[in-house]
Amino acid sequence: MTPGKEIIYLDDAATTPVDPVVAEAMQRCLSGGGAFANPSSIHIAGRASRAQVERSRAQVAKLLNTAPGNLVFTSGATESNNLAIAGAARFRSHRGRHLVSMPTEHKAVTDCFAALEREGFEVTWLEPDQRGLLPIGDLEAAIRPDTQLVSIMHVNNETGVIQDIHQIGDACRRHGVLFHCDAAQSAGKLPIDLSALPVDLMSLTGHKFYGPQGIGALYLADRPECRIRPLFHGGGQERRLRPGTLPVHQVVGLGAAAAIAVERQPDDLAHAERLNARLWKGIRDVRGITRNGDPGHCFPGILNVSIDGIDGESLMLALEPLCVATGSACNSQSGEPSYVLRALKLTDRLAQSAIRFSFGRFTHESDIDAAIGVYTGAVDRLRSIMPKATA
Amino acid sequence: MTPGKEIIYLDDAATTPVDPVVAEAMQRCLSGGGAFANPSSIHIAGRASRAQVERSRAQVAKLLNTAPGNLVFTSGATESNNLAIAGAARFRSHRGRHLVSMPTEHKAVTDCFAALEREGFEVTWLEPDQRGLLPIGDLEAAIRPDTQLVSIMHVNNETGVIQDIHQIGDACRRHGVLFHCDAAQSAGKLPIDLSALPVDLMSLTGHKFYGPQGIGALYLADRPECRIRPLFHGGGQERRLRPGTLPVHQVVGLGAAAAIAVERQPDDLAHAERLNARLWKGIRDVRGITRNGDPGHCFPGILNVSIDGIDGESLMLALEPLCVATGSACNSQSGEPSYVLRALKLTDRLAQSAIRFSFGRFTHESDIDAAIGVYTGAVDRLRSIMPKATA
Amino acid sequence: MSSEEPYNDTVRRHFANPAHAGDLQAGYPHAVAAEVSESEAGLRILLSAQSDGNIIYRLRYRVFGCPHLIAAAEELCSRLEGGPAEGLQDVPVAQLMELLEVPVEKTGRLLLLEDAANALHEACCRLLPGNHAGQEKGTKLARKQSKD
Amino acid sequence: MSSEEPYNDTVRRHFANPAHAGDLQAGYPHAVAAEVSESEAGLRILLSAQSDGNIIYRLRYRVFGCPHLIAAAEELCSRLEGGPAEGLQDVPVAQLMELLEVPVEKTGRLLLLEDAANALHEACCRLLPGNHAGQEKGTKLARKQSKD
Ligand SMILES: Cc1ncc(COP(=O)(O)O)c(C=O)c1O
Ligand SMILES: Cc1ncc(COP(=O)(O)O)c(C=O)c1O
Repeated sequence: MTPGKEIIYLDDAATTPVDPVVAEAMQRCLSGGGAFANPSSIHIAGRASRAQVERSRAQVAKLLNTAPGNLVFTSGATESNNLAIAGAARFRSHRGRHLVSMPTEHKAVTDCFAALEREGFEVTWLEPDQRGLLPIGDLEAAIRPDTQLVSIMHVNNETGVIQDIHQIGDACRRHGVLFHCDAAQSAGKLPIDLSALPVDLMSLTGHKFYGPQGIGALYLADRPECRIRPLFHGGGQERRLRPGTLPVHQVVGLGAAAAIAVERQPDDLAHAERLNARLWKGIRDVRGITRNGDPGHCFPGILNVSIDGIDGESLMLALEPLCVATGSACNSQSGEPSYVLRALKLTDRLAQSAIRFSFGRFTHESDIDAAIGVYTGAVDRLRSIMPKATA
Repeated sequence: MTPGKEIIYLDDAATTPVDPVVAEAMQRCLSGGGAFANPSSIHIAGRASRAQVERSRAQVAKLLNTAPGNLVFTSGATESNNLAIAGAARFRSHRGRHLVSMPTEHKAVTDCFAALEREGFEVTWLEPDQRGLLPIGDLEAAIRPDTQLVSIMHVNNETGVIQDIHQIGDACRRHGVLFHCDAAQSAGKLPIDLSALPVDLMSLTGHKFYGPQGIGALYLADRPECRIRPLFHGGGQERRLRPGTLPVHQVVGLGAAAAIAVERQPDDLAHAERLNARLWKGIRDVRGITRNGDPGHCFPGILNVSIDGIDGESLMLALEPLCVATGSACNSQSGEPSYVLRALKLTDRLAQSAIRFSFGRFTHESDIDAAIGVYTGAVDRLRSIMPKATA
Repeated sequence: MSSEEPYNDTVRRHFANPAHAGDLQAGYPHAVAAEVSESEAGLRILLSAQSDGNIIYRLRYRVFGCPHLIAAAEELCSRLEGGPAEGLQDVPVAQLMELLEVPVEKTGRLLLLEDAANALHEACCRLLPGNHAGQEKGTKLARKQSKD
Repeated sequence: MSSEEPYNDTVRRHFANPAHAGDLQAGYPHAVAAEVSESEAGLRILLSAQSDGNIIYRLRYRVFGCPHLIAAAEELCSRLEGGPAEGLQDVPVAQLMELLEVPVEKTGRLLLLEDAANALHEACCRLLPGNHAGQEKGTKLARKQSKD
């Protein structure tokens, strides 16, 4: 880190800081006398670890209002998405090989589908409307007799656009098609009631809601249809769907994060709304700025803006020590304009200037104010370097 | 945990306690101001995380005497084994579909091969000799023109038997076949020099050498042959071989564990030898006891013994609060006699009575002495309950 | 108690304090015994009693087997000791399974205990006045082998 | 500096303090300018100088582009200002790439800067006594469009 510069962290959509209560629960596992034993061991220490694991499973289940037995721990949403999508597609391949998704999904979904295409599956990619939403009629039209699975995310990681997963799930149920939902950006942040939602498979990851990185879960509805093939094999852990020694401190961290989210989710959301309004108020008068994603359908923890005639890469450097994302954190090393923004009909030129501000429980209003200052200052400074006609 | 009983933990082969220095390094990441950002983010905080990740990679590389670029982080040895074996087999399937392994491998290997058999690969299972070792002539005889991969573990998790991986690797190189080695039980505990070893792929996991659970690595030799298919997709992390947000605290913990192992490995090994001798001295006179695995070819951190005419399950309960394993921790919930021990020609009756004591850096001689007392006492007590002629 | 605990408190108590473990063979007057075994898991159960054929004055077991089986034998012996010999004919298998939370896959083990008790009952009956056998020798041993 | 840092210290210094950013257009005597652009990434470079055709008294740039390109323009201007106009013909592209650790995939951007400098050189030449153009108007703007 550049010494002497205090960072301003507004990149919660890439990863959130770990809640201190979560960190403490994890530390208890890791330190002498904690639950460190292998939860598969049948001795006393192993059973103590197992009890912690099952307590955490119940905590995550409570967050989603489902039964603990419907959850399988994974290493994160990338793995959960792949396990759900490839797992269901391969398990059901003898019935049909048609799948449906959107190009605006996270790479962990689109790349998984791309790999399935190479395996001989056929994928229909549905485009969002200009607001970023899936037109439900397009979905119904895309479903065929051989369609097996639809995968649509809950909250988009770049724009914050919220899909109507209840409506999508209803359509899938009507057509007898499985519905997987990548809820990496919404779990723990928006209310999710799996007892009421027609969702068959749902992915989540700890590090997007103040839990640890490297641990996530896959929800599988308790329906005979929701059977999947594992991605890998060995040991009998997690109903054989996800073998490997369960990392107790990680699972405990995820459980603690879920327990906190159960309590704090409404307040966190209200807080995000206030921060979002404050940030937009502070930057909306910047010449040429536009907001990406329909504010009426967006998760307020994300604010994505573009400015016509600003180079995105230079903007990122000029913003230091403000930590924000250009496009998705997961794309950020590729340097290509975001597919998600292009799907919203932004020009490449606008898309490449996009900045995603994201924030949450641990963001202070002073962080927002500082970010406003840094952002408007950076835009001014870059404009002073650019040829006049461009800006 | 049963209150009032102080556990005696002799189950390091299932999972080791986390070294306090490792726990502290992890805690620094998890707490305010630590490296918590997404290492894929290009902002300052992301780059600080990335620097930590690469530092850890260099630490693990140093432990194995290889280049950091040859290592890919995974969620543990189960995943590393599957990534190596299924990844190489699938990548090379157009050249041939014959694979070679042993039934005494860990389930993460045997189950992976079993899944590949269902995919149409053919696996030759080589039996060990009575000492648990792979007869090298059998390996050479098994390799065919269409053989693509041989997978043999370094140290067996139940008996501690050490295979001669140098000799095995030489044979594989001679025949132009890839060699994968599951080093989950040896990495950080026995010297491993990948610059000198003819190994193409090697799996390791943090929680077997005082690092965290849920993080491991796969080594891929820098040879054109060592190309593999990923198990899942999304994001470009880890050379696209293992996508998903890198869990910084976990990677840092693995790196710290590796750095400590570089320093302490010889002392740890000498310590294990002393403990092993002490334990065997204390129990060798128990009537009917036999040692499983040739002591001349075993890792001293594991001592596996059987007693003719003792019920293994009752023994486990009688041993409380001593934490040891019956067979592999990973099999311990199945209740079946260990395949590894049966391959050593033990009768089912002997195999089911087997107890694996395993210990290491944090085991005190007083733990060993306490274990001797508990073990001999438990055997006596069970014998007093059993019909006389049995024992 | 977490569902992860393989043994409930009753099993643990009996296993820790197997008060009726032992046998009443050679040297005990009016002693009878019955032994059953199962070869696959190597289970063995030896029940022995001091009885006049009507009342079981003392009842002991020896078991080679798992904690559930040991606890079941202990529970059975403590229940039947001092009671009528017919008790041996009526082993409350289902009740024991419930009390001790025996996993269903171990049902066969409790049925083996039932076999042993039944065999012991037969041996007891032979102690009745009409049945002269077993009066001379201290112990009669009924043997049975099962495969279940 | 870790290999993870996208910009080295020189790039950061120039970016933070772009001393030669600006232009010398309308109003400046003896000013010439050249602009090049590339449509794919939307890059634009405008170089302007005060010169008598032999010496570049002042040299300024405006850039729409990434930090490497801005730093390269800054470095170039600070090197050539006060020197002979021929310097514009000899942009040390390889040296700049090395000094600023420009990723190879950005080579085209530095070649665009070279184009701009060459175009500016031509404009400067027109300021020489033999070349009457450019004496009356304050600025001559050479435009070039590239696609690389
Ligand atoms: C929508 C979405 N899905 C999946 C992922 C992948 O999650 P993870 O990094 O935990 O694998 C992310 C974030 O990285 C995300 O934002
Ligand atoms: C030899 C061996 N291989 C693989 C594994 C699996 O490692 P992990 O639990 O980290 O996935 C283990 C231990 O569990 C092991 O002992």
